[in-house]
Amino acid sequence: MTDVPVPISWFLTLSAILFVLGVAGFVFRRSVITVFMSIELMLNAVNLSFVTFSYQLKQVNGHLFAFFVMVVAAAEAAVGLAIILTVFKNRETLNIDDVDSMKN
Amino acid sequence: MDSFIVITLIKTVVVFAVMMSSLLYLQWAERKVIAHIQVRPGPYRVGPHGLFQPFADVIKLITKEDLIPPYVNKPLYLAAPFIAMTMSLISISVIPFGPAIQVAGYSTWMQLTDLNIGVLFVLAVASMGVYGIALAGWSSNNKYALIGGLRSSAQMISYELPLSLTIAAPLLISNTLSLRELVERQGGSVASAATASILDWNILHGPFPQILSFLIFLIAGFAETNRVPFDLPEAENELVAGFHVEYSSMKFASFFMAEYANMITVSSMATLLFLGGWVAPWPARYGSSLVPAVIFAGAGVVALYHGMHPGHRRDRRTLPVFGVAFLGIAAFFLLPVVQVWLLPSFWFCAKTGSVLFTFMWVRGTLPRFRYDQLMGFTWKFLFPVAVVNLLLTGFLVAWLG
Amino acid sequence: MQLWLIPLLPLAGFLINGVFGRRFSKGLVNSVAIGSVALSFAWVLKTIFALGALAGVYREHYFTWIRSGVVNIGCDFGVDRLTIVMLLVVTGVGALIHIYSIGYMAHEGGYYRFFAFLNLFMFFMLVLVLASNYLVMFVGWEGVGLCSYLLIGFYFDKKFATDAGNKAFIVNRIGDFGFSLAMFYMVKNFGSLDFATVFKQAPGAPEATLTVIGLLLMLGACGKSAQLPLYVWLPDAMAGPTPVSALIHAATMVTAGVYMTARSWTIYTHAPAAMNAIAVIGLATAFFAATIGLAQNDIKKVFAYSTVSQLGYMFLGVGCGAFSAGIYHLVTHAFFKALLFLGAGSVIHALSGEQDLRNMGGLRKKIPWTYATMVCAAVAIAGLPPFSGFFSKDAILVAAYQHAPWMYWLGTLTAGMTAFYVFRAIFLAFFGEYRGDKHAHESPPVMLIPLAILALLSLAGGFLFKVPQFLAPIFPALEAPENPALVAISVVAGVLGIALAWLMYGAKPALADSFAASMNGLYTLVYNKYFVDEIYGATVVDPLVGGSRVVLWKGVDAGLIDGTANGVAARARNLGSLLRLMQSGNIRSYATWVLFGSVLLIVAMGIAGGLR
Amino acid sequence: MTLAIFLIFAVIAVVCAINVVVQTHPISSAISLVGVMGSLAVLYLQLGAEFIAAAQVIVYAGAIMVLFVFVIMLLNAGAEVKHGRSLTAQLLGAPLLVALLGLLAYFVQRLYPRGASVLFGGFRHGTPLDIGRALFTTYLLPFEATSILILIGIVGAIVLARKEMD
Repeated sequence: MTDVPVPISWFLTLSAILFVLGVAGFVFRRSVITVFMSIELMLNAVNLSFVTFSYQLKQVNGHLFAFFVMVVAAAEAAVGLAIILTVFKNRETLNIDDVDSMKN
Repeated sequence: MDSFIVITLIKTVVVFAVMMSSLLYLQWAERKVIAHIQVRPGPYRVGPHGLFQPFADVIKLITKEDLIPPYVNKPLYLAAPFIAMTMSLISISVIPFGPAIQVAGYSTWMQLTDLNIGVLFVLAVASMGVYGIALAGWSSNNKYALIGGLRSSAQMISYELPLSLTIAAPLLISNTLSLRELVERQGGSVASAATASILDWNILHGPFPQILSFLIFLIAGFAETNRVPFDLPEAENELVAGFHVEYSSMKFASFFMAEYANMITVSSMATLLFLGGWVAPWPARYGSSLVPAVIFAGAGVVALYHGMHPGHRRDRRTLPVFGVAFLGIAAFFLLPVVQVWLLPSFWFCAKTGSVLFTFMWVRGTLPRFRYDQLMGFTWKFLFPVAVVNLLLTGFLVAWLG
Repeated sequence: MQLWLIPLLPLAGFLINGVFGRRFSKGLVNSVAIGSVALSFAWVLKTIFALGALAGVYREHYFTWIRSGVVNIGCDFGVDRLTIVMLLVVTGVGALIHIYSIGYMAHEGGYYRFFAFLNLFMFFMLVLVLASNYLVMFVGWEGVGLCSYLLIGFYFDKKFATDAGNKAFIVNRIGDFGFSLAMFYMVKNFGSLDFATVFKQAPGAPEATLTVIGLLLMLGACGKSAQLPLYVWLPDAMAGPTPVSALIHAATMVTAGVYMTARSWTIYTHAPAAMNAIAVIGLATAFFAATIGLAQNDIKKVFAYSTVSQLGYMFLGVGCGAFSAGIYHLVTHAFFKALLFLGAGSVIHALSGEQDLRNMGGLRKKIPWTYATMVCAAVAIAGLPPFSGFFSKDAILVAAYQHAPWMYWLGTLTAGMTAFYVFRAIFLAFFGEYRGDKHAHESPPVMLIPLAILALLSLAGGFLFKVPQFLAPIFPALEAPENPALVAISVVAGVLGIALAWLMYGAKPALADSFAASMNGLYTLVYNKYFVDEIYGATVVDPLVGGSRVVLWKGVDAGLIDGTANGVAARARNLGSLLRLMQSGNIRSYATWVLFGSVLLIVAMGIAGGLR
Repeated sequence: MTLAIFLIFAVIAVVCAINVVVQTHPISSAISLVGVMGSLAVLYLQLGAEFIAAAQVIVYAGAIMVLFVFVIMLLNAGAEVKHGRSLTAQLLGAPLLVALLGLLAYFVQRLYPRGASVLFGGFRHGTPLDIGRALFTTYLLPFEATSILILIGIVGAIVLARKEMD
């Protein structure tokens, strides 16, 4: 059985779709945690395009960028979740529309 | 190409069968070992020396009523045990049991597949195993289960760090991520087969023997597999058990099968990382190839002797059978044809088995940790020690290696 | 020879007392303040002896202050004979008054503050005197103004005191304005403010220019030396402590105008018009103030108007070209007027704050020393020979006669009035029977000793210090033939004044009241100082204040400036309230806006990238 | 083969991603997101990014998402409540999303003609060796910077989440 190649544009399109879905999650969801996960989804989509470019350009740099994105995502997740915990502790809500004022 | 697929399928079936049966009998073996530690015969009724006990258990568990509590999150409740099970079984697919062998003219490895990131793969799968526990605890819609799930998953996450760090140290020495190459660097390669000895194993290999690393790995492994002394989920009486308190029958059992599978994984990882995989303790020309035959022969002789003087009535029939079987196996091990591919797997199984025996031994010996002690132990002791060990290793490798 | 040491010693005193004085004991404050002044006095003497027979100008250059374009102004001091006279007066009288202040201020609050300001004043006054160019002089000029403001308002918890301080400061501003204009004009014409340069070029300059400069300088002098029409601040300045009145508002600061005019004699000699103006103003001031002095009941007010009047004399002298005579009178006046004030202070101190002559009387026996010293001062100012006032005043009058006879006659009349009001004060205070209710007690020796010294000086100063001869090398000689007749007339005028005073206030006091009653209108007019303050208030102050309030504040400030600022802010706020609709605080809408922006960005990039 | 695997896992990824968005319960979204990450890891392998694939599973699926699940369990977050309005999001959201997707797809199609294509094994330099070499030579500074960043993240998280010491 011969191996059928996949156009690079498909990978990028997939990445675009995932990204847009992430944005949709961000825009339309009300649960803070879901919104946060949508951000992670966007990051993943970007990573995919990074790796794809890396493949196309036959360079390893894209991988490194993806790696850094992961690291940053890890730190961001730690801090973000801590913030979510604090917000929940203070306001007893996870609805993002209720968290619309600086003051408590 | 087609032969590749066929061989892979065969290997898969074989490995799966071996895995499952070893899972079954690991339970039996554990009960026996603990029984003997506590000076009692242990399973004895079902079959000779309770050899058929595992099947009885399986039948019992399958035929028990499988009840699903109300108000559980059904899909996750059902998915959790299988996630745990799958994640524990997958990692066996990258573990090499022996070198390349010739079967009917086809050359293949005694390994399902070799990834050049095998170690990372195992780590990844192990880390995915957390989901089974967390989801089980959460989806049971029961606060004890929830808290237990939190406890266990936190424990697994925490102990993953020292585990990874201690894995990194021997990798620095062996300078590869592929499990097979890992073993070859420890003397498993064809070239060094003649001279390979215990000194080539990472646990004793220079420039920095990884004994400390090995111990930390074992301890973290205990915690990763929720084993004694870190088996908080089993603490029915003080903590109302753990994440699986709402599970019953086969689902309940699958968690334990996952646990034992993880045990096997950890043991084989320890074997591969530190104990030189299938490499014999000393070169074959000094008679290391005779060791299995001797062992089995000895076992056979002992069995026959006890058959002559039986402690129980049934032993008069069974023990001679065992003795003959053992002697047959000993003779089998002496055949040069089979030695090529049987010896390595023997050594591998022997090492893994000894590590597993350590698991049981510890279980029979040590009491249980308190939770805060458990967490403090990893964060305040294991983690720093592992970091220091890693730094030392890296420094020495860069300096001397 | 370290001229800078002279002013810097008082400055050091000021700094020490000003910073640490609050924690110092009174003794320490005294030693610091008086020590610094005494030291600088000593240094002045040393300098004088070191300079020996000083014919020209000795100058010291310290550093270049301003260099811009043609203007190159250095901070440098200079000493010539005129300076020496001023230095002696300032430091000597200053030291005496410092000592006197120990006793006078003993029971006052803000002790260290008083002495610190006094030292600061000494510093600025010495800078003014030592300055060798107009700008440094102006520094001292402004500085003494500041100190005078600070010291007039020394009792800052009393409204009239602070008002008086503000009045002095504001009125002086007018004069300083003239001074600065004069300096600009000098820079414009001479390209320098240095005395030497200016005076070297002055003869060659067109007379109009010199006249303008002279008049402007005169305006400054009028402000500082309380001449018409800017004299109004000086009487009110008596709100300050009496030593301040003596030192600043009688002896030293107010004479700065005279000093400056004399210093600029080169300019004036080439601008006769300006000189005439000075002479007229001086004479007018002298006469005018004397008339007011006739009817004052506050002892310090009397001497204040007397000061104005005497300053007018000095201006008359300077204006008549008798610069040396002006300076001569300056010196003697410093002696006897300081003495008068200090004596008045002693009286006030004795009566613990009483200043109204009508509540005094018969103090001759209660405070004999004060009485004696004040009589000395009185005879000196009355111009009786052979006391100091006689010499200087007659020198001026003679010069005035040279200039214009009518000036002489008016001056003589003024001299008579001077004698009258001074002795009126003496008789009211020390003769007759005591009309007050307070217990009178003699002042402590620390106050009496300066009084005694000043008394000696005012008696003998005339023939002790031959100022005109000393200053002869500097100023152009004024050929004034000795004219015994003129001298005799002026002396007679003084005697008449004294006699009249004795008649009206010593012998039969009732006469004064009937006299005042008979010419009621005139008396009221004089008593109320010709309503000058009221006139100024009506003509200058009120329009200014009103105009400021209506036009500048309401109109320009509130309307224009604030209007503009607030208008801008309001526009911004309106715009912001539009944009605020986006800032709903709702994270999802923010995200939507970000999305919007990114879509725009992608489109833009696509277009830029040429993707159609 | 490559195409088949790509299609399978692409479909899985998209479906899981849609699930992330539409699921009302956070934990379902989390699990779906794990699915997305897993399938993306497979695609990374296809693209020859072995290390990144492993890191994806270990870091993202194994650590970050576990953290999410952890927090969800900790807060015992239920299905999200529907109240709360964002008119902007309601009105502009959908069309903007469609526009964004359309634009991206359009540009991708324009920029990448059929010629360029992915074949498994077409790129073999994604091994840990290459990554490590680049990481510790070319990208050393960013690497150290990220380590500092993580340290700061740890401290920040602890400070934020610790219970008030009073």
